[in-house]
Amino acid sequence: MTVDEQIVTEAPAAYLERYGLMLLIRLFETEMQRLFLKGEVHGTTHLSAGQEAVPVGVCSALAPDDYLAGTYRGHGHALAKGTHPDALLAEMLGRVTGVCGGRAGSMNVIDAEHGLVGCFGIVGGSIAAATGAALAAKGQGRVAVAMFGDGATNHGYFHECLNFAQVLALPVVFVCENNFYGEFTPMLKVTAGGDIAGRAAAYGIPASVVDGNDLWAVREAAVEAVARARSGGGPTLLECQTYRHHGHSKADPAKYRPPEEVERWLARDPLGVAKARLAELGVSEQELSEVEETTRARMEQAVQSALAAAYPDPAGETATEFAP
Amino acid sequence: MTVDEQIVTEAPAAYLERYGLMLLIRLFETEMQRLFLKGEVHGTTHLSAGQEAVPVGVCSALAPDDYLAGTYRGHGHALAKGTHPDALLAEMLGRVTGVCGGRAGSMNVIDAEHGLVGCFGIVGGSIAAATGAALAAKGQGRVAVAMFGDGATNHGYFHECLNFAQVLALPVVFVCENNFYGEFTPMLKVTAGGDIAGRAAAYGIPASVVDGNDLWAVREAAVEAVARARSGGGPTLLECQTYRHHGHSKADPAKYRPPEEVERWLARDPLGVAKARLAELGVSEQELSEVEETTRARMEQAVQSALAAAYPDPAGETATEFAP
Amino acid sequence: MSAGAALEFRVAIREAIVEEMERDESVVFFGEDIAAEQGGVFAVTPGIQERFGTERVFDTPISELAITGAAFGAAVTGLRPIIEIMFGDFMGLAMDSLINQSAKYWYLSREQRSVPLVVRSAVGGGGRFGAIHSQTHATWFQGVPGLKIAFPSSPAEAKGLLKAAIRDDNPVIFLEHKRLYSVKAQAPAPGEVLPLGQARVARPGRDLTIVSAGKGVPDALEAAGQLARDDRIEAEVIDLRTLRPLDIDAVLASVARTNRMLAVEEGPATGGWAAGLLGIVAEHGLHDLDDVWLLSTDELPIPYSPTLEDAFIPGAAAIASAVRERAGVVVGR
Amino acid sequence: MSAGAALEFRVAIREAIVEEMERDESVVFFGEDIAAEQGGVFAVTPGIQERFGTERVFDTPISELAITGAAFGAAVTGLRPIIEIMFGDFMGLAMDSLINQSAKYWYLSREQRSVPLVVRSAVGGGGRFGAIHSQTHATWFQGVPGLKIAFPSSPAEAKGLLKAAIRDDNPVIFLEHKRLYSVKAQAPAPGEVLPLGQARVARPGRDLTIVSAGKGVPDALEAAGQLARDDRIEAEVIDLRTLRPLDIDAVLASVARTNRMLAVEEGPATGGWAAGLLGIVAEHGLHDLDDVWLLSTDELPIPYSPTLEDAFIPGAAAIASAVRERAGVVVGR
Ligand SMILES: Cc1ncc(C[n+]2csc(CCOP(=O)(O)OP(=O)(O)O)c2C)c(N)n1
Ligand SMILES: Cc1ncc(C[n+]2csc(CCOP(=O)(O)OP(=O)(O)O)c2C)c(N)n1
Ligand SMILES: [Mg+2]
Ligand SMILES: [Mg+2]
Repeated sequence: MTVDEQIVTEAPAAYLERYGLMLLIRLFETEMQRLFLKGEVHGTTHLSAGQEAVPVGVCSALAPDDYLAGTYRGHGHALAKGTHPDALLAEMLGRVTGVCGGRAGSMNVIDAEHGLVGCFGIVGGSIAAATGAALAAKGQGRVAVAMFGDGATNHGYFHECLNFAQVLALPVVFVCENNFYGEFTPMLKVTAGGDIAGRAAAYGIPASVVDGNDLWAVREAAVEAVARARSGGGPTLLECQTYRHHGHSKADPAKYRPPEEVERWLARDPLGVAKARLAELGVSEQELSEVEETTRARMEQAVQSALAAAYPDPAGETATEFAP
Repeated sequence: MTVDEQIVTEAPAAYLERYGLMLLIRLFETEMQRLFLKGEVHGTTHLSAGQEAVPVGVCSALAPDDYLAGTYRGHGHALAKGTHPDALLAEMLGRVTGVCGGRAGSMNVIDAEHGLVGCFGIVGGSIAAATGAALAAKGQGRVAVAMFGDGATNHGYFHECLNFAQVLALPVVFVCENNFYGEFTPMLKVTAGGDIAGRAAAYGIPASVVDGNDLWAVREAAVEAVARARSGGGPTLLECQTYRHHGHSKADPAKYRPPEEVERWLARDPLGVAKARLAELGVSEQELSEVEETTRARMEQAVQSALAAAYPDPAGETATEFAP
Repeated sequence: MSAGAALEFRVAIREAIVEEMERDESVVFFGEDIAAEQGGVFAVTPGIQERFGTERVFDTPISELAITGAAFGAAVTGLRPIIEIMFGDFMGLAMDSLINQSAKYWYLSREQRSVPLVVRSAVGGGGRFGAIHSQTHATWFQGVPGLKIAFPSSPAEAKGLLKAAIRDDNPVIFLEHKRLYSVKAQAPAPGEVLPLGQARVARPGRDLTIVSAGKGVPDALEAAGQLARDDRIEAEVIDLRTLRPLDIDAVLASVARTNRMLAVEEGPATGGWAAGLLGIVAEHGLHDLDDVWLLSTDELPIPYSPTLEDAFIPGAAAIASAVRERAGVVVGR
Repeated sequence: MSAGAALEFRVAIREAIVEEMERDESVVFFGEDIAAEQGGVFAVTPGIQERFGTERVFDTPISELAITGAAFGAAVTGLRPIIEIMFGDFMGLAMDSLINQSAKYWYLSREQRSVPLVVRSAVGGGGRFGAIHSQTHATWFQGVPGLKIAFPSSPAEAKGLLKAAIRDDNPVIFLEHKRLYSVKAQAPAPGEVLPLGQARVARPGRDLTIVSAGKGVPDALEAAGQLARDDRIEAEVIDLRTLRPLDIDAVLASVARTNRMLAVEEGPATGGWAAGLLGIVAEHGLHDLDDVWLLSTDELPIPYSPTLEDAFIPGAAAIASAVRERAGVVVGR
């Protein structure tokens, strides 16, 4: 079966489930914002609302034991890879039931059980982590994926790792979530050449520009790239164009973005795009609302359980500097 | 006058002088090797014999107060930019009359008076130094040049600085001396895509592949690139293909290079290429030998004066950690 | 410090940059998102680009190697760059050019050129930013000859030290503790420039010497106040101001009076500046010493969760009780 | 150390790698020019690729960020990488992933995964390599919790410590002093693995304690021999072996016997490990101490010229005279 056939012959139910996952991410981000304002989320946090189709589409192409390295804007990365929303939210709230016991927080989540190598707070760090995971993955029949932003493509990590991965023909997929801003700075202002996918040519790596707000498009590109990686064909770069609905982090009202631009992107909300497509595929209103209801309930349950959990007791912590 | 006209209408005498400079570099490297074996040069040293046309051609396109950042394989870079052979050789021998008083040695020569920002021992360091010098040069009507090897194009410094320079439209020329090896490792083995000039496209930077053993070709490309930089047109990448006659450093017999390859390149020795061309241009045997004689004498004088100089006296050193 | 209106720490930084850019045309300022309307993620530098234009103040790509390397190259060819490496935690990425180019140039060139360069970063924990946005990079660089490291403790100190750093002809690593940004306190006298490499007695006292830097100084002062009030212990507080060069003489002079010294560092004891300071003090002043000790953090990364982070970082209460426990009986009255 | 044939330091390193690669399939080895026929610029690892194949041993591009980052990623997903960052001076380029990824993973992940990783580099001066190929990067990393730092002093120590480092489940920075590579000395007992974090008494003595690591240890031993012979001073020499964790107990135990301590570091006093060691010893053992001091380098980059470099680096003669000058009258007989 070719990649196209795989995508096309898949039952709509699979996409309905993925839509549910996208919605879960959206609801998670909404809760994060609400809880931040309530003082329950600490420090800072980077929301990915608007970008959900990318991690969900990419992870839909992965096996559970494939590896993913995400970023500080990583709630969607973790949820899409299989991290339990309860454990993720508890981590954000600094609770002892968090996936890292509250030690890591929003920017540094690690969930090895679900193949989440980590979320990395250093721009470009995820690229290196996935490149390394691909070294191990090669002998394990697995694939590693790096998620990173447009801003990261100007970083030394990007260049060195793409070259390194191609030279060694590593099973890795480089997924750029191009949301057209790095913090407050427009991508075009700091990205010479203005073309992210085009940079792959420097390394002889195949690349494509993907509609990052279209779950189907992302999945299709990812399935192809993952198949190439798994079969020894080496790395691929996917530039998934998308948009964040919120500012860069909690403190940023994102006033630097032209209102028309924001509106244009809001009109192509990945959830709306997916809903319309599901309808076209014959998924009923009722099927949709059922999934939405389940997802809402799941999120509600995550909030309750995270809020009910205790903070870690410093006196009871048994942390050691070194592994034995 | 266009660049081509400038090149073509220039009197052969100017090229004869440049030939003399190339020969000076060659003789310098020969002396370095001899003196190394005699124990007068310490630690290690990286010879540039075979690559002389690149720095000479490039620096012929620069004004004396333009900036050059070279590498640990930098004797040719320094001499081409105007460093006195006596002061350079004395530095190599660790003598107090060295251009840095013997403190810097072969890999770290600095000669600010002649616009040599420095020779940098970290691969890629010269790229950053020239990019920074270009920031200052912009307001001074000057141009900055970075010299670096093929191996350096896999480094984060290369990527970050080319992007940075293009974004800011800096007056800088990036000159890659592609000698097809980084230490003992063939360039193609570690350079994905296999094409160095081609990497410039990732940044929208104009680039060309240049015959680095042909002084005329290098000069022509450099004149054009320098003119672009000086007139606000931003950076250029020149890939000058050349070959080192010796191993990577003093300890390396370079057995990893196929003999046919070595022979092919030796047959295109840049000195031989230049000599033949000068003859074509009507320069007489006698004119050539005169220049050769003068150059030999100049080098001989450098050796004598460097060997006669004292070593720095640690007790007499007045070094301070900080500038006042 | 003369009297003046209350000055916010972040504004003190901004004023220092603005004043020095006005004073000297060769001062330029660049970094990630520093020129954008917000003026950086801690809103320290809004309005500076508007004032000095895009040639002198500009945003860069996310490229710590290029930023630091370019700053070096510019500094040795006529400019005086101030750069921001947003969080101190990112300084590993910026290290190579600083240690192998900037720090060594003055010496290696046999004084042909100096390297007037300032690298500002936000450092320190307590902000719930987690392990990779809370470190203090001072100790990574403290052993590198040719670098200066300044770590101000108040708005007035920040302004005076940053002005000095910008005027200094050497590369200066400038640490801004993120929990100081919103502190408001007395402004310095107009035009005041503080010396780099000279510690100050932030509070005189006869019973012991508490040495710290950055956020540790206000914490130590608060602790000293508590100790004076509750325990009748008079602690002298020394603000190091720079961690390189270290003003050992000032510390030795204090210890010669008090005979006891506590060094407070927001960082681990092993490889920290505080232990090194104790060592050099012991080398030169052993016979003045009745006791020396450290208050530092666990040998672990900085945790995110509020309960863990609060327990992790030594604040005023921890300093006061460290003094009480180890020296209370001996020096208390 | 049991008897055995003479072993060259570089061969000791090679043997450790080979033996551990044979013992454990998950050990891989990569870096710049390490697999090429020469086996790296110091000819340490020739033949290893031939033996274990190109999947487990390979040359990389000149990409310190990628090498270190990839080693981290591989280490947390099932491999046990040994990487070479050729010269310690280049470790600034490799720092970010080591401190922000490898060092913190065990803690941040709440012990989900450890990071079995070794980073080998050639360090130290005396080879006429100049300021940017002669540094010792230990102090840049010493303050980073989660990293171990090993610094062997002899062929046998190198082999035993490197085997331990490869078996260790934590990231270990491994320093190879370039002036030790050609040293030949007794081989260790077959299969010997030395503990990380445990100093050793390299020479017992009652009059003072000299603490060092790496090349400083043979220098201190030579100095101790001279002092015993010429001055009847019996110095105890402690080989720290690891600079993180620091075996303070071993040093304190020695100092409790000798009451005097000299720490010898090939690096500057400010921000160095030796000063920090003195500080921690002073904190815990002040009342055992009659004297403590440092022998370190000038606060300058390492010079190239032979006359300057020889004067710069503290060798056996400098150690012996440092002891004579400061302690000769007191402890000499
Ligand atoms: C090496 C590094 N430099 C700077 C930062 C600060 N920072 C965090 S996110 C960010 C913008 C990243 O932009 P992009 O890669 O486009 O990702 P996005 O946030 O848009 O998802 C910056 C500069 C960082 N975390 N790491
Ligand atoms: C960052 C860094 N990594 C590694 C080295 C060691 N090294 C010195 S020269 C060299 C090869 C460089 O190759 P290339 O860039 O092609 O320049 P060439 O020596 O061929 O002129 C290497 C790996 C270094 N000096 N700096
Ligand atoms: Mg972005
Ligand atoms: Mg080369």
